[in-house]
This record gives sequence, C-alpha cells and structure tokens, in this order.
Amino acid sequence: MSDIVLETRDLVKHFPLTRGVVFKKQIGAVRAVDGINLQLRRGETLGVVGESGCGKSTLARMLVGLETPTSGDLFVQGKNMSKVGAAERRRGRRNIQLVMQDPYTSLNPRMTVGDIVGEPFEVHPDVLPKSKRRARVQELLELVGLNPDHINRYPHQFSGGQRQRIGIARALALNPEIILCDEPVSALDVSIQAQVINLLEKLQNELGLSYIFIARDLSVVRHIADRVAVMYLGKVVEIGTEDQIYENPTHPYTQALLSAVPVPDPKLRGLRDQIVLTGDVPSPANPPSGCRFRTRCWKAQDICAQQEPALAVREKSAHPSACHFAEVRDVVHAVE
Amino acid sequence: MGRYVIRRLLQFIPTVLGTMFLLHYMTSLAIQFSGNPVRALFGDRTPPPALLEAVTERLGYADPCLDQRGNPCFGLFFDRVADVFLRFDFGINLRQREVTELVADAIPFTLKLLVIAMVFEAVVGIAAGVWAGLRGGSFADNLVKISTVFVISVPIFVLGVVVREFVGVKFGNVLRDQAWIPEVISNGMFSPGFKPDYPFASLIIPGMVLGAVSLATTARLTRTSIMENIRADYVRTARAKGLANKRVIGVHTLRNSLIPVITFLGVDIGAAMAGAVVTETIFNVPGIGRLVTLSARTGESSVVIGVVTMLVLVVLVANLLVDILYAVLDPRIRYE
Amino acid sequence: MSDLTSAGTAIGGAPVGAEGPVPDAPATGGKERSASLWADARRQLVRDPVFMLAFVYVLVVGSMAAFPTLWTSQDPRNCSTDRSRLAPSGDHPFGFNILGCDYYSHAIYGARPSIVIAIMATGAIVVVGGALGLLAGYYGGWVDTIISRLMDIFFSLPFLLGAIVFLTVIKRQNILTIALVLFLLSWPTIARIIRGSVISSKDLDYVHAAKAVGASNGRIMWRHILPNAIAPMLVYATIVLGAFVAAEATLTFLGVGLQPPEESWGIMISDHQVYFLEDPWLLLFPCGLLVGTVLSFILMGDALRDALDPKFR
Amino acid sequence: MSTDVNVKLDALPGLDPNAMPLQVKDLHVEFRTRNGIAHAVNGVSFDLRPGETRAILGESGCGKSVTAQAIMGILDSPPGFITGGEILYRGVDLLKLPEAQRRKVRANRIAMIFQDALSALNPVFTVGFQLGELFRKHRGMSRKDGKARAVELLDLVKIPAAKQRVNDYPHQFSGGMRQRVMIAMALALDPEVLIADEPTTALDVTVQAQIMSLLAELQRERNMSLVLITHDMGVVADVADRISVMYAGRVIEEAPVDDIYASPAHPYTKGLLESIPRLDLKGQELSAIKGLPPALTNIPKGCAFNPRCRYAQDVCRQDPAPPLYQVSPVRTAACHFWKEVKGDV
Amino acid sequence: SGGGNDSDDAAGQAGGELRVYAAEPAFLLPSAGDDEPSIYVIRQLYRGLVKYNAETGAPENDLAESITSDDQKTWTIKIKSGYTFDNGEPVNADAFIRSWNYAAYGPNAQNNSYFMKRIAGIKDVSSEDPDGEGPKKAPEPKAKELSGLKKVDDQTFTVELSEPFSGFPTTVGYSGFFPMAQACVDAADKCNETPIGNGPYKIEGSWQHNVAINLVRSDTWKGEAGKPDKITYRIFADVDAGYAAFQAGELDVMYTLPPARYKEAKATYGDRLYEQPGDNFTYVGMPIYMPEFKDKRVRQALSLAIDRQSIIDAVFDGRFTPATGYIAPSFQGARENVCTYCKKDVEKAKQLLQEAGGWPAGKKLQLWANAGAGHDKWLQAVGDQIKAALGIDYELKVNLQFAEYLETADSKKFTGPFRLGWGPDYPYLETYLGPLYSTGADSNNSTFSNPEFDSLLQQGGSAKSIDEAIPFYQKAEDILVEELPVIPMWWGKVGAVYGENVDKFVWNAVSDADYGATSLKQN
Ligand SMILES: Nc1ncnc2c1ncn2[C@@H]1O[C@H](COP(=O)(O)OP(=O)(O)OP(=O)(O)O)[C@@H](O)[C@H]1O
Ligand SMILES: Nc1ncnc2c1ncn2[C@@H]1O[C@H](COP(=O)(O)OP(=O)(O)OP(=O)(O)O)[C@@H](O)[C@H]1O
Ligand SMILES: [Mg+2]
Ligand SMILES: [Mg+2]
Repeated sequence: MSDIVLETRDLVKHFPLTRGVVFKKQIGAVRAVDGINLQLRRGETLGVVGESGCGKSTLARMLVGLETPTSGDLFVQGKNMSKVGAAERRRGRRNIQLVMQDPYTSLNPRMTVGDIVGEPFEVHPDVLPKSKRRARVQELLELVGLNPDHINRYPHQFSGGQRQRIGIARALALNPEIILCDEPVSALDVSIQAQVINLLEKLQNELGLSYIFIARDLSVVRHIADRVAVMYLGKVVEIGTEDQIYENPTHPYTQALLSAVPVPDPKLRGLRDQIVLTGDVPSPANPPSGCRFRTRCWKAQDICAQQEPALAVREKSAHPSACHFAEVRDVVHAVE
Repeated sequence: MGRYVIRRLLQFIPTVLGTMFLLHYMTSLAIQFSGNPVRALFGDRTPPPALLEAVTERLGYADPCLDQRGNPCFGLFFDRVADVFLRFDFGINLRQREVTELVADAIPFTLKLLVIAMVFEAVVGIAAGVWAGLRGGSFADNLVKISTVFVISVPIFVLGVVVREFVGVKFGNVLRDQAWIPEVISNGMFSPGFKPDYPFASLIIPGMVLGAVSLATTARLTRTSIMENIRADYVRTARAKGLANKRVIGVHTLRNSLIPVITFLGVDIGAAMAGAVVTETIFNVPGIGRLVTLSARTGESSVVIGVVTMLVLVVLVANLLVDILYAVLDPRIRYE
Repeated sequence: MSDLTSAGTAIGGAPVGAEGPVPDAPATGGKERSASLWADARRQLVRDPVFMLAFVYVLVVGSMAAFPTLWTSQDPRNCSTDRSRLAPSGDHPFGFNILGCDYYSHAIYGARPSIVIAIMATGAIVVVGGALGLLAGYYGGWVDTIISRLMDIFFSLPFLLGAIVFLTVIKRQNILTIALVLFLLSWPTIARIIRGSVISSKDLDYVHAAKAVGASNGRIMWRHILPNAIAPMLVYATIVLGAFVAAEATLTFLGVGLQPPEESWGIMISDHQVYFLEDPWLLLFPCGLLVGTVLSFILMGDALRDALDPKFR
Repeated sequence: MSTDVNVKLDALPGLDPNAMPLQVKDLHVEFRTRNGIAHAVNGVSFDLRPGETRAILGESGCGKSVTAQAIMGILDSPPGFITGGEILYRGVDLLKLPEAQRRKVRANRIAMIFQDALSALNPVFTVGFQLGELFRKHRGMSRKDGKARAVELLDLVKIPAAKQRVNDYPHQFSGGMRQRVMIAMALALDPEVLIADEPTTALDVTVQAQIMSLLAELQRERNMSLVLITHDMGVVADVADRISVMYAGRVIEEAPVDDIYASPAHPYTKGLLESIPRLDLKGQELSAIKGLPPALTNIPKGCAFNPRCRYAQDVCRQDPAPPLYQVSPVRTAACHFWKEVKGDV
Repeated sequence: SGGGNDSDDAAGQAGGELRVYAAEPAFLLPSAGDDEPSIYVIRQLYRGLVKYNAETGAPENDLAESITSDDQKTWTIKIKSGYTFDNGEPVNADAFIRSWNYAAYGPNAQNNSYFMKRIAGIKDVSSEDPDGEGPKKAPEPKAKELSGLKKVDDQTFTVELSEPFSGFPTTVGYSGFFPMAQACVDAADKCNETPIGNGPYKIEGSWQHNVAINLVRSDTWKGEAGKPDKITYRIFADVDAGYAAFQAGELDVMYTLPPARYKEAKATYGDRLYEQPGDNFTYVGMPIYMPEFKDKRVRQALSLAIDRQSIIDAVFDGRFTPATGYIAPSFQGARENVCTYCKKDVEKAKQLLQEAGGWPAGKKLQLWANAGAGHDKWLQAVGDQIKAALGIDYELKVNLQFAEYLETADSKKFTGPFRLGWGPDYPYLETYLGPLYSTGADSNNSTFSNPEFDSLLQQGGSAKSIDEAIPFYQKAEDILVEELPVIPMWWGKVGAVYGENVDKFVWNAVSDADYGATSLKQN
C-alpha cells in the first residue's frame, strides 16, 4: 500500500555489554529496542509515549539512520533500507528528518542560522544549486516564523522556542515526507510549547507531512497525534488511535500512565482513580521474563512470567494491546 | 577494579617497549652519526686504536649495525630488551659501572626531593588555592592569581640560582653566625645545596624550588575547582542542611574539588622528575636527573635507556595509582 | 536553565515576538552587532585591561622578533672585548655583555629565536596534536588505541629529560630542532585535550543532527566538532606558547639549547646568570623581557579562557 | 521522631509560636553580574499557614528558585544580594538573625528539596553519611546512631532494603529514589516548613505520581507547611491550597487554587492555562502567549508582561507597575484590567 | 711557589678534617684514573716511585731507592723496602711489574695504558682489530706481559724502553705508574670502589659516588705522614654549586673557581685566594692540511690579530695567563716571550696577510669548538677580533659534542681553526712538544710536519740528562713559534681558595692539590 510511508518490521537494537581485558567478549546486551512493528501513513501523526529509558530515542535514531538496527527491517515508501544500494539509501534517508529534543544542544553554537539550515544542501549538493540556497534558507526561516534577515545570527541569540523553529527549518530543508520529533517541546516552557506545537500542526497541514511524535507529556501527544503507540522497555505494549488509547486503554501500563498524569483542574482532585505504580522500570539489560511489565503490574499472574503476550487485538480490547488480560478500565473520566 | 588495573598494566607493555625503542633508536642514530662516545673518554690524547677498541668492545658499542647510518639495530634492541626484562641487566656506563647500581645510588635522592616537592606543592598549593577560591575576585584571590602566574613565568633555573645564592649562602651565613639556631636549620636546611651530613634537611629548600613551579598550577587548579564546586547544588544542599561553613567547605566542597587537583599531582610527578634535572644541577643533588643529563651528554646510551625506561615505569605506575585514588575519591568512577 | 539571560541579552534585552518575523533588534548604532561567541569574546577581551596590557606587550615583543631594525640600528654582532660588561648608559641602555656587544640590540635580536621556536612548536602541536587527538577521539577503536599508546610513549617521557636526551642525540641544536623536540614532547597534551573534548562533543545533539542530515565524517569533524574543541586548545596553546619561551631558556641553561653565535634570551640569561651578583642588569634585562613575555601569554590564555567560557558570562 | 525538639531554637528572640510558620514580605533579590544587575526577585510576598500547601507557579527563570534560596539563606552571595524585604519565621525576621542562629533554623525548622536530586546530593559521600550528618551535627548523635536514623528515614520514604542501600552512593540510585532520598533528608529534623523546588520536574509521570503522593502523605502526617515550586499546572491543581503566580520576579496573582483555575484575573495566568493542550480543544490551534519572558536585567517599564499582553494599554507601559488589586477578599492580581480579564472566559 | 700561608711552621699542624671540593672521579684505580678529580684522590691513597717537589716540581725519589740508566733506554729501579699495601701485601718489584702489566694489557682497557707506550713490548700486549670497525673482533694479544719489564730481585726491576728517553724518571711520578696490590688487580672493580692503597691515607667505607669520598690516615704508611686526620672530598657536578658550598663554609679548600667569580673571590678572600701559573695549555689549532692555512704568514697574521689578555679579562675574569710560548711557564726549560706573533699587532697582521696573498674573498673563517663547555664564548671573541683586525668574517662551528669533536680532530676534518687543550702527562717539557707536533704524532691534529723539529726531539730524548736535553727542546720550540702550527692562547692559572681554618695550604707545582700536605689550624 503506497499510503504507508514508513514501516518497521521487528526492529531491534541491542547495545552489547562487553567485558574482558584484551579480548572483549560480550556478556549481554542492553535491549534498548526489542522488536518493534510500526506503520506510518501519509499525512498522519503517530505519537510514541513511554517512560524514560524505554527506547524511544533509540527507535528514532534507527529510523533516521543514526543507529544501525541489530536486526529487523525498515521500509521507507516500500523500499527496504537495508537491502537497497547506498545511493538509494541516501535518497531514502532524505525523506525522514529529525527534530531533536533539546534546542539548546541540537544547534551548533559556532554556526550561523543560515549555515545550520543550509547544511543539508551542502551535504546533498544535488538538491539545489549553490546560487539558490540562500534564498531557500530564507524561505524556510520565514516558513517556520523566523525573520529571514536573521540568517547571519547565531543560535544563542535566539530563545528556546525560536531555536526549536530553527531545528524544524533544518528538518524541512530537504523536503522530507516524514518528520521525526523526539520530544520537541519537553525542554520548552509551557507558554512557548504551544507556539511550537501550533507551528508543527500548521506545517503538517501546509506540506502534507507525516510525523512520528515522541513525547513523555501525554497531553501534548494527545493533542497532536492521530494514533499513539505506548512503549515499555523496548517494546510497544499498546497501539491505537488517540481515542482508543486515551479513552479505552486496555493495557495496565497505559492505564497507570494515564492515571498518573496530573490534570490541571482542581475540581477533579481526589476524584481521579489514580494508579500509583510501585518500583522502578527494570533494567533493559535484564528485562523480566514473559511480560515485561509484570513486575509492576497489579494484574500479574503466573502466565505473565512464562509467556510473553503478543501485541494483538483481544477479546476485550478493540485495538492491539500486549497484555494477556487486556481490558478497558475507566480512568480519568469516570467522574466527568 | 582489579580488572582495570590488569588492563592498565597490560597497556604499559607497549608504552614501555615503545619508549625503549624510541630511546634505543635515538641513541643508536647518535652513535651512527656522530661516532663512538668512548672516544671522548680520552679527551685531548688520542688513544691507541687497540685501547679504544677494547673499551668499545667492553661497553657493548662494537655491534656492527652501529656503523650503518639509519639502521634501527633491531638485534641490539631485542638483546637489550631481553637483558632488561629477563636478566634485569641494564648494562654498564662508560666508567663500567652497572646502570642498576647507578640508579640505586641516585634514586633515593631524587625520591626524597620529589616527596618534599610534592608535599610542599600539595599542602601550600591547595591551601593557597582554597584561600583564593573562597574569596573569588577579591584581593586575596588576585594576590594568589598574580603571584602564581609570576612564579610560572620565571624559568626554574633562574629561581634556583637566586634561591641558592640568597637563601642558601647569604641568608644561611647570617643564620650560621647565630649560635642559638640549631645546626639542622643553619647548616642543614639553609645550606646552598645537598649535604651528606644532613641528607634530608638539606633537600628541603631544593625540594621547595622544585615544587614551586607546579605549586602555582596546583593553587590555580584548586582555586578554579573550588570556585566551580562552591556553586554546585550539593554544596547548596549542605548549606540548606544548616551545616557550619567550615564543614560545608572542608567536607562537602574540598573533597570534590581535590579530585582534579589529585589528577594533576599525579601527572606532575613526571614533570617534577624532569624539573629535577635543573634543581639537582643547581643544588648539587646526586639524583637521577643529573645522572641522565650527564649520561646523555657523554652519549652513554645504556644509561639513558635504562634510566629513562625506569622513570617511564615510575611515571606510569604513579599515574595508575592516581587513577585508582581517583576512583577511591570519586565513587562515580567505576571501572570494569 | 537560565535561558533568559542568553536569549534576552543577545538582542538588546528586548522581548522578541515569536509570532511571525521578529522585528530587528533596537541595536545600539542602528546596525546589528555581530554576536558570535568569538565576537562576544573579543568584545570582552578588549574591555579587559589585563588582557590588553599583555596583548600590547606581546605585540611589542612580536615586532622585535619580526622587525628588529625597527627597534635598534645597532649591530648586535659588533663586539669588542674592550667594552666587556660596561654598565648601561644613554647610548647603550642595556650596557654591554661580556663579549662587549651592545646588550640592547642583543636583546632585540634575541627575541626572534625565542619567539620563532615557541610559535613553530606551538603551531606544530596544534596542527599535529590537534589532528591526532581529533582522529583518536572521533573514530575510537583501533585508531584511538594506536594514537593513545603513541601519546603515552611521548607523554611518559619527563619533559626536560626527554628534551635533553633528544637534543644531545640530535646534536644539531638550532631553532628547527629545538622546536621539533618541544613539539615531540608536548603534542600528547594537546592531543589529549582535543581527544577529550571530541569524545564529549561527538555525542552532542548537534553532531547527531548533522549526521541525521547525512553529513560525512570529514564534514562533521571539520565543521562541527573541531570548531567547538578549538577554544580549550587555543587557551592551552597560548599558555604553552609562554611555556616554550621559558623552555628555550632552560634548555640553553642545561647546555642543550641554542648555541652561540645565535642570539636568544635563553643564551643571554644562561650566559650571564653567574654575574647576577656583580652585574645584575645582565641577568635582569633578558630575564625581564622573558618573564614579561611568558607572563603575557599566560595572562592572555587566562583571559581567553574566561572570555570563551559561557559559565563566566 | 517528632519528639526531637530543638530546645535552643525556642531561644530565638521574638519567637511567637502562634505566628505563621513563614511569611515573606516584599522580598527583593538582585544579581550583580558582568552584564548588569539582574533583578531576579522584585517584591515577592506570601504567607504560609500551618499545614497549608502554597504553590509558586511560573515559567523558567522568573525567580522561583531564587526566592526559595533567599528564604533558606543559601543564595550565592556574591553575586546574589537580598536588597529588601523580610522573611519571617514565626514572627522572627530571619534576615536579621546572626548566621549561627540562622543555621539552626535551616533543616530544623525550614527544609528544602531541590529540583535535580542527582546534583543536589554530594556524589562522593554515601547516602547514609549525608543523612546521618544531620543527626550528628544538629543532634549530636554518634556515627552509629546517625546511621540507624538514616536507615529509618530511608524506610520512611519507602526505599526498599534500606539497610543495605544506606551505604550506596547517590549515583547508584534511580532518579525517583534519589528524589526520595532528598525528601528524607529534608524531613530528617522534622521541620515545620518544607520548600520543594520543582521536586518532580525531572521525573517521569509515573514516578512523579509516586513522589507527590509520598509528599502528600508525609505532609499530612506531620501537619507540615509546604511551599511547592513548579511550573506544572497539573501538579498544582492536584495538591496546592493557594497559588502565587510569578512573572519576572514578581507575584502577579495570588489566590486559592480553585479560583485561579476557574477564573484567572491576570492575563499571564490566563495565557498559561489556555496554552495547555486540552481535550475539548483537540484539532484547534492552541492559544499561545506570544513573545518571550523579559530578561531580568532589562525588565520592561510598567507591567513586565505588557509586551506580550493582549489587554495592554498605555497605562501598562508606564511606571509604576500595577499594584496588587484585591480581586476578592482572598485573592489579589497585579493587573489594571483584572476585571476584564476575569470576565473574559 | 708552594705554601700560600705566611705561617713559618714549615711542618704545619697535624690533625683535623679537611673538607675539599671535588668533582666525581672517573676511576680510583691508578691504572685507569687519568683525569684530575681521580688523580687528586689517587695521590693520597697511593704512592709511586717518585714524587715532585712542591716548590720546584723536580722529581724526588719516594718509594724508589734509585732510578738509573746508562743509555736512557734500559732503566734499573731499586725500591725501598718495608712499604706495604693497606692489606699487608708488600710493595716490591712484583707490585710495580704487575701494575704496569695490568695497565698495559689491551683487553683490560685501562686508560693509562697510553702511558706505558714507551715500554718495550707494548705492541704485543694489545692487538689491533684486523678490519677496523668491521665485524671481526680483535684477536687475543700475543703476550700478556710487557717484555720490557724484568724483575731482578724482590726490590729491583729493570725497564727497557723502545727508544731512549731522558725524561723517564720524571714520568714515573705520574699516578698511572703507581703500584697496585695483587688483591686489587684480581678484583679490579671492587678495588675501584674500595681501593687498597699504599699511601698515607686509606678510604673510609667506600666511594660514595657523586656524594663524597672520605679518607683517613693509614696506619701502614711508613713515609712522611699526612697532616689532616681526615680528608673529605665533597663531590660536585657543578662548580657554581661547589663555590656556593664554599661560601657557606662547608668546604675548606676549593681548587678551582667558577670563571665568573674570580674577581669577586679575590675581593672577598684576599690572601686566601691562592694563585699560581698553571700548566694547562689552550690553543687554536691550524688545519695546515687546508690550502688557506698552508702559508705560515696567514697563521702568523691570525695570531697577531688576537688580544689574548682582553679576552681573558672579559670572558674569564682574568683567570688565565696569555701564552707567549709553547712550554708551560712553570716548567723547567720554559722561556718568557719566545713567541713574537703572540701579541696583538694589527698593522703587522694586515701586512703579513697581504704578503701571503690575502684571505679568499667572501670565504668565512670557520671556528671550531666542542659544544657545551663554554668555549664558544671566547672563540666568538677571537672571531670578533680577527674580523675587526683583518676583515675576515667568521662563523662558529660549536655544536659537536666532545666525542664527535674529537673524532673530527682525529680524522683531520676541521675546516678551520679549532680550539683544543693540552695538559702535561709528566712534568717534563717534552710533553708539550712530541705528542702535539712531531710528524704523525697521535695528537698532532694540525698535521704539522717538520723534519728538523723531529730530529731535535730525538736528540733531546737521548740526551744524557735533563739539563742536557733542554736546549734541544728549546730549539724545537723556536721552530714552533715561527711556524705556528697552532696559535697559543693561554695557560691555565691555578685559582684555589681556602677557608680561614686552613693553616698552611700546599699546592704542588706538578701534581697540583696536595691535600695530605695541607694543614688545618689546631686550637
Ligand atoms: N549507545 C548506547 N549504548 C548502550 N546503551 C544505550 C545506548 N543508547 C541508549 N542506551 C540504552 O538504551 C535504553 C533506551 O534508551 P533511549 O535513549 O532510547 O530511551 P528514551 O526512551 O529515549 O528515554 P528518554 O525519555 O530519557 O529520552 C536506555 O536504557 C539506555 O541506557
Ligand atoms: N548565581 C546566579 N548568578 C546570576 N544570576 C542568577 C544566579 N542564580 C539565578 N540567577 C538568575 O536569576 C533569575 C531567576 O532564576 P531562578 O533560578 O529563580 O529561576 P526559576 O524560576 O527557578 O527557573 P527554573 O524553572 O528554570 O528553575 C534567572 O534569570 C537567573 O538567570
Ligand atoms: Mg530520549
Ligand atoms: Mg528553579
């Protein structure tokens, strides 16, 4: 289906743990991403949420080619990136661009805005002749709401929100179809965050982009995403439309996650059914057997330790969920 | 930790062999290009060729490869390595004394000198650094800053000669005229150089001169480090705990601040050893530095290689010890 | 996150509208001030009296080295033992040295070898040490192992001892060989500095961003990593430049430095240090020039460090 | 634990047991930096009743942490200087106390939790040492007893296997546990006032929930007053009794929690609330506050918010800054047009 | 010369510890030590056949009863009886024969084998490498012992020289001819560290390298006893450091002074600065093998351009005596002002140079010296003066280390005037002539060759006595001052300082410092 612009099949990334004095031998691996299947449709926004360390960034880094997958395949517009030639791959990569989390560290402080936004053209000189680049960079700056005359300024002369716009302009330079946003607003103040989100939405409408939007802030994801994938310890535990996930979560982890989100409404205080998880996220180097969430799960049974639940549609869940006992539980809105 | 130490020890091997080869090649080239060092033993008198040959033979300079310019003399090198590591035989000098014996004679003096220098440097340097660091930007700070920079910029031999003449001779003579001053002070400490009667006291001033240069660096490093740490969050926490200022500085700031200082002191052992060349010459200390200088000048390759190799080992071991100390001081550093 | 200061002050403190194009900053003179880190640093340095003083001093010494005739019309080689050690006078402000040469012109001409050695050696360590450190830090693995071991070898040779051994072995003690030896023994330090800062900066987000765009290794090293590693290197280089000026003198004192009839401050100092009780000026003049130069470089390095360190902004 | 009463503290001159645990009056703090004077706090006032939770809300850099540090008396000085105001602990002006007595107030009476627990704990000492230190220095306990109390405290904040973990270093703990250690440290001497400076900003929501419920539980048990500094409107809604909203070093609105969420009286507060993504506004553009907060070295004339304010008129652009208008008997707002703002839903 | 103290008590007072400045000796074995620091110690530990009169330098029998010869070629030596080594071995004919054989035997590689070269059979106890520096090793020498040494009885032996040499009795006062005990020869390395001497002092402990050597009075010594009870040699690597120690009162005697402190020392110590003309010769050799230097007028011109005194004053604080001949002024047979070209005379220099056809235009005079010993400084002054007088620009070649420098000398590769020095091997004026200027001599680095000169030396060697020999040598010197194979620069000057507590300071005209004869004030 040509509607699917990006697809991953069993994408895995293990970081080897080595030990040894002269000859290093592998004694294990950090299973940062452990078999992920995702599909991204044209013009869609796929939100990815999960706790710190669950492998969101690693996934993003594999998608943009910063990290080679340990196994699994990545299809960009139907082409398997690990099977095609280098030139093809390069062209395929151009189609996916990245907006990073921290606007303070993701811009080279010694380069001007023009150089930063224009860098993709220098790396891929075939895209645009030299003479037209400057004009295009200014166009891009204007597109993301920055003054094109500021092309010669340095990043530190801009505020966080403006810097994030620079990052977005850079991502747009090569006319990609897919933009990967790895927590693009979590470093920004609330009042600025809204500006950036509005911009991203505007660009999507104007340019028909597809987004993968990674975030920890569930309300932001809800605002922007069409579909949401919930990750836990390197795996997707539940995936569905925004409504399915937020209104009818079926995986206990999703439920706990949602219930933990504070709601900016004092009237709901004490009325929310809050699930306070105990314990920490286990180490991805040594994940629990069977269901990875079982160590913190209140529903856990013996089977959870023995058998890993597949991400599938089950009896009581209308969308794929990786829980043996997937079922809807009303969380926040019970009292509305 | 043990593993780390083993790995570091294994790393010593290429370093030591590399250093030895470097020195071996340099000294071989020296002989190849500028002739048999034995000749200089006879000075103005041209020795009978037979005698020259006999001595050359005896000192191991007769290898024919030493006649071919540019020849790296691998054979000789491997013999030497075997001698050194298998038989602990470092060869003999031009006056036919064992290098091991030469070193054994010289090393106690250098060690004493180094200990004095390091203690002086550490104690005074850290004290001055703390004093200046706590009063950043004040008069005290500037005083320490300027005076330390000044000490760094005066060549050590000028400093040494001035100290010898003014402190050792002039001021010492004044002291020696006073009957009530104990001999150890007037004759021992304030002597213009090393004195066998006062093997320790007479090294104090030379040691201080040796330590003076790095004293400045130590003080500056401590100062910067203190100034950085005093702003650290955990120092703020310590204050918030209602601890007395003395404790906040002495316990919570100092230990963290000393970590880079200790590292520097470790590296500085090598530098101090080099500085000993000058100090030992000026203050007539029969130590290693002087030994190497004289041997290098007379072209005694076995001595140069032997002694410098041993010194390199000392420096490496010192650095290792410092790294271990570093790990002890800073539990965040976990090797393995 | 004290983003406020950096965001606000750079544009004159005026809040910037985020909706649509930002109006031009109400710059002081109508024209927008360039405000790269370097420009900021420069502005700060120009305002720092210590730095300016040191800088002027270095300029003076530099011009002595480059154009000695600007400073003196005397021939330093015009000597006569009849005038040996005559005290300073109007015509000869520094007096005469033991061979009866004009000491002032000596000091002027003596600046050149000292400065040239220091600059050549520093240049070499910056280029070679910098390049090796960059490669080691960036590629890691075997490249790093080999370069690191090589660094260890040179690093573990105590500086002066190593210099003595090399120079006595090389036997030709001229500007070139001394610079070479200073370079050989000091490049590991700068390589380590660079390696360290490369390792810490190669995982920075903006490097990843460039990689994600598809930038080549060469480009990443050259455009992204190096410029940001250059500040610590520059600071170190300034300080080491001063240290080399002093090292030349020390090597001469140890008898492995420059040889007469070359004129250098080191030779002047070590030749005359024995006279410092009788004719102290013979020692004081070259020593003063030397200490001044070393001091200036160190102070410049210090000021530079402060100016380039965002923490001190 | 609450039996440990520090007798000496009662000797504070002018101590009034019935006065409020904490009252800040017109606090001014400035930083004298190379780039000029940064007016980080420009007249902050609030009070705190026993057992009450007061939230201080505001964007990054608006002076929240500086206020907290000024109360604790741990401001970096220089460059920071308190240039005016009073900080009263049960009627005693802490700013006038000699350092030795002031020190006794810290941790004993007013304690603080920091935002970044990793950097706020000393990396080179074990957690047990850092906790035990409090008992040794303030209560004169032995090393052993101090350690025992440290274990109790770790138990209290629900750190599993406290007996073993007491000998671990901060970096060996996870983010949430570290924050719990911080809480334990703050509660060790049973203070009356706890200042929590963004205690959960660095944490995941699930961990945040753990920490906040732990804090709430402990606060309830001890009837402690809490100053909660944050910029998370959600967290505030969950726990605060009263809220002070800060902007550019000034409190611009002060009200009970329900009032603020129901009808903000300052355009900034209103803007903040509106910029939070909300379910009912899905698919619509978020309403953002335009522009940026001002630099504290160069605060605009008049109302500091005026360049970003859609209600701004000429009066707002002129000194003096709007005073705190009494919006209702229990709330104030520093806006000339608070009526319009409040009415505009 | 001699005592520098007015004390009339010629005997001096015995007792006390004399602390003296010393440099690290090379060896403490008589057969190996050939440098000043070594000899200064060896002479107190060991004694030989003759000693030199402190005042006149004339040889006097010490252990020898008599040294006689009819033909100056075969010498009969009778030894006084009753002397022993510290370990009890007797000092007899065997002791001398054994020691000299040990010194001469090639494979023993003793530096002083050089001094045995006049004794018959020297060629057979050393062997030459057949292929120079090639891979083959030198074969074992043909003989183990010198054929010229023959024992007559316990106290008598004969020495046969390869050629007649009237100065032989003088030469055996050199420490290289001192006897060594059998135990010493058997374990030479050990003996070097802990010498077994036969002299007035013996070592206390053993040699503390680079630190000190302590001598105490030996109870086996039968001759005239040394004055101090103890002699402590404090070893310094640097004269300046030593002088500082002297100034701080740590030393009683310092036999030399840092060049730059001479004036100061003179002012401070007055009478206690002991000065005496020395016998160390500094010269500038002429590479006669080069065409520019073939003409003696060029050499004369160069010599005339130099103002020696002015250089001595400027660079050495006046510590040397300008040379006006080729034989040390303190030596028997030396004459003053024999060298007419050794005074500055610019006019004459110019004229001579002109006569010789001038100096090749544009060619720089290359002046050679070895590195690191401070010679560059005065050589530069020499160059300056030549340049000023004759307009010849110069260039210094001063970066060869000593070994390489000497090899350059040996292989005659100097491309211009070169500095070298010469110290006498024995107190006999021949030592300044034969080794340096006779055709093909080892140290004749100028390649000077003059048949008349050679034959005069020959005649001097076979003269019946020293007095008869001297005129021949003086005639030979006359040839040198005209030909100038080397330009004489100056003679060293003894400049020793001693402390207030020194009663009588003794300096031997030949063997220099005599610490055993120096006495301390006793109260
Ligand atoms: N280069 C690496 N080597 C080893 N482990 C790694 C590496 N990069 C990431 N990891 C590990 O992989 C896991 C997933 O990391 P990742 O950065 O993808 O998490 P994340 O979900 O993005 O977290 P966050 O929300 O904190 O950004 C973590 O446990 C991390 O420690
Ligand atoms: N030590 C200091 N030196 C100079 N300026 C400082 C210092 N500490 C704080 N400031 C300034 O004071 C202002 C207020 O800082 P503060 O830390 O109180 O902000 P905040 O409201 O806590 O923000 P955040 O939410 O980011 O923690 C900032 O502009 C900051 O730059
Ligand atoms: Mg991430
Ligand atoms: Mg804060």
